Amino acid sequence: MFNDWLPFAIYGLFALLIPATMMIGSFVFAQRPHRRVRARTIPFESGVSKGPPKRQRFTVSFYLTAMLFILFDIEIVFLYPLAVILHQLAWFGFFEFLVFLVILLVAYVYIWRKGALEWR
Amino acid sequence: MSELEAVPGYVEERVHVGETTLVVEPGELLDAARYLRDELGFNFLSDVTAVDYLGWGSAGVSGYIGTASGRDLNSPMTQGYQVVPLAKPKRFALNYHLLSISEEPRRLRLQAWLDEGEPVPSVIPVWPTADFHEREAFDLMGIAIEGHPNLRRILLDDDWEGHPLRKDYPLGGEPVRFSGEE
Amino acid sequence: MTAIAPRSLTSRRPIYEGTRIPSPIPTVLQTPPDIQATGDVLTVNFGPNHPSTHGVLRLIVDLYGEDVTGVEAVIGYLHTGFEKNMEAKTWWKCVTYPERIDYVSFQNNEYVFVAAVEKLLQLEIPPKATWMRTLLCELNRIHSHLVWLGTSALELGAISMFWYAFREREQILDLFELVTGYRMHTRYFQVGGLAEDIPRGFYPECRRFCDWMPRAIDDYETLLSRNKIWLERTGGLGLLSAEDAIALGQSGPVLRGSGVDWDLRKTQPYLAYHQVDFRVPVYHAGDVYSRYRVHMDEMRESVRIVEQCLDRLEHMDGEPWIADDRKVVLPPRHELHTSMESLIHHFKIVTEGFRVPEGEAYVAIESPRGELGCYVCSDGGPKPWRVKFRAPSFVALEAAATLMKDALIADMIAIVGSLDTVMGEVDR
Amino acid sequence: MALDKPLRAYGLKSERLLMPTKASAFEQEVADLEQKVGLTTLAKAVAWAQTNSMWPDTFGLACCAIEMMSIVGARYDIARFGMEPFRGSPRQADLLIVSGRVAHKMAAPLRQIYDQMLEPKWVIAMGACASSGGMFNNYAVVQSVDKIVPVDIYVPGCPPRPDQLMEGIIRLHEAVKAGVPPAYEIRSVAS
Repeated sequence: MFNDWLPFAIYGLFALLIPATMMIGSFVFAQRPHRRVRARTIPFESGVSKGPPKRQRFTVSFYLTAMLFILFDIEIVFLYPLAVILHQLAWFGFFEFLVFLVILLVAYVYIWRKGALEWR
Repeated sequence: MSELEAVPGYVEERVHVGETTLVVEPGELLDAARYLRDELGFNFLSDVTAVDYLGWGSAGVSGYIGTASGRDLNSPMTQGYQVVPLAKPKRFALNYHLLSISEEPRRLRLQAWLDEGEPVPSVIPVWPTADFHEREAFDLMGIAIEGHPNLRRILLDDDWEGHPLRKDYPLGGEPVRFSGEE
Repeated sequence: MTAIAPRSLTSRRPIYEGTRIPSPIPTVLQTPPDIQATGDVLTVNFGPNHPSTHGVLRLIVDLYGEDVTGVEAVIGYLHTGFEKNMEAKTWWKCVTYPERIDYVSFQNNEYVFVAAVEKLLQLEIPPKATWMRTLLCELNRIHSHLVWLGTSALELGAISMFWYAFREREQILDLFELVTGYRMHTRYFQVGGLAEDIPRGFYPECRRFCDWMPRAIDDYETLLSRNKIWLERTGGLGLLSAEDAIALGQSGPVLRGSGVDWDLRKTQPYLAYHQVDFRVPVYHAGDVYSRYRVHMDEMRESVRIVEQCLDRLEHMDGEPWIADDRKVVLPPRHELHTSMESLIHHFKIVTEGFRVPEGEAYVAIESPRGELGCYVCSDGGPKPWRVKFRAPSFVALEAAATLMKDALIADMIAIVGSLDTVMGEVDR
Repeated sequence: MALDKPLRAYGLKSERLLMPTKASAFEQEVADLEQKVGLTTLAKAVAWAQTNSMWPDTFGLACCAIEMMSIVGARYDIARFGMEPFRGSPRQADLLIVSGRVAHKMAAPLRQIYDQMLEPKWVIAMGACASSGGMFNNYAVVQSVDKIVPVDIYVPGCPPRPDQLMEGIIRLHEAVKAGVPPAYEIRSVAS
């Protein structure tokens, strides 16, 4: 049992090692600034920044666009398991998934006609 | 162009090196501008130039001679003058260079003479492009523009004192040190 | 309030009704009060150090979500005090200053100052100098359009266009270096003609460039002109009608993109443009795409002009390349050993600088960005009394507020790019 | 001195070392500095890593910016030095190439951008206007950038040719590899 997990263990080791060396390296070799200047802490706004913006509200359209993205992006997650066993499921799996896609297509056409995709 | 006599506020008309200059009263500049655009077809204002004639013709404004401690750009040295140019009516001249974009293109210089601080009406209602030009004339030369909706400094910092393009404003910068002495 | 645009120049149907110039202040687009009341407006500095302003332009932008509802241009971050500095130099030394004003089309700037001084002097220029000036100004126009094309396409994502455009630009700079000795700011035009004669090897090199350039422009066009993304990003944006363009003092590709057939090289010809055959591209859609088309067609026309100049120049070997008015132009070296007057003239010109008779002159030429004017006033002395440059980019920024009406923030970058502003010229 | 072997065979990095007799003062300075500072191998490795991926900040002001852009082009191509990503924000930039004349109104943003860059950071004053105010000795231009930010390398020229700027960049790399600390450690801003 152990040896079929070995490649995964090696892969996990590297997955841990590489970001760790980068993080540690950037701390060890970093050169600390001599004196903390206020300009260093405020956000970069093309050179004329007065400081972090006072409480700014974001319009609701950003939220709407984010929701639509999540909705249609998660579809791909369902495709992965299907792709792995599609050969065994053969035609049944294919049609099964077609139904899933059609339902989403109906949703897509609805929001498209509703005009949620245009920005305003 | 004799048709220029009918311009309101008409003072004088000159032709020099092929360019016609029409001098008008500063007070009636707006009516003159409206007349020029509507009747004579000058629908394009290409440039507004403010010129400071302080010290015009006085002999001391010519050559520079390097001094031992370096050439201080702000203190001119006289070098003699053959002909003294004719005097100008007032200190500031405000030139509006007009152009008529049409079948027979013509150019005209609309000139108004002002003293220090004498207001002149803004021509934005006639040519909206005058906005930046007038702000620059106010910023660099200190011409008081009346009725300008947004008269602030445009090229210099908002807290800058003085108007750099005036003749009495020093050139600034550092005196050039010739490295020979030190 | 709108200026009258003569029917004949703008025959097509208007781009939009009425005028879009913002009301109280023509150059500042203010957020409508109802949107301001929602409190969702975010004010952003599209500031001096921004990768896609290509220069130190600062736009204070009010954003309502992605919509640009308020724009104000703040300039002056590159104010160099050219005009004050030129008042302290003699006419001879002043010629190097104008190149640094619009540092992308440096030879047009140099020519406009020299032309204004020659107009005051009423100086006769030899034909060889006139033709060579026309050639170099057109090469400079191609150079300027290439820098514009490379950078504005880079901002809209067509990054490879930057490398194509700068590949041709290097060839043009090689030509400048061959003729004048330096890549940019060549200081080759002199009051009276050219500074040096034209080197022998220039004509074949320039001929080879003229054969290659149209094919290079075809490459650009295949990459961009029918590119769906490019059409989407530039079509129908930044609309400017002919009346608004004239009222806002626009000139050059911005004016010709809005349907006004106005090019100073045709309507008020200078240099050798009346003896050269070329077409002025005019597009009527008034959006960013039509300005792009105007730039591309102008590059083709410039190559044709350069070829015609070459045909004439090749038969002009041995002709004088500078006027021989001893009061203004340095006498040739060999004359100094023999004649006394030329020694005096040489001394007078070199120490004190030549004198320009009293008077004022305004010369306007067609620079790649539009009408570039130079007002010169002289008090008869060796130094200019007042020099003022009419910068087309300075005026193009006034139209920024009008063009930003109901634009998205991504469109703002395309619109600012299409105005082709060079900040050195805006701030002088 | 005709080259029969490629440069690598001589073990040389750049052509300038080919002329030991005429090698400029800079080479002597860099060479004996290397002995004096005596970087540990770890510091040498860090210096090597810093120089081979020194990302410039897009700080184009005037005519020098056009020539700075052309070093990214195909002919001069600073991608060979790992420098082609011109970063938009100072947070991700190591090198500030001040290319052009600095007006008084631009001095404050320049200082703010320099402060917002993370250490180690270097500054190249490109062109006569940044190095000394150039031909604009007047009220509007800061007479040298080192009145605002400590400068490492001054590149002459108006505008400097792209290979002049790359000469400045190569010299900066060699100085850093030799152990020269960045400018803000050597001196604060000039008076």
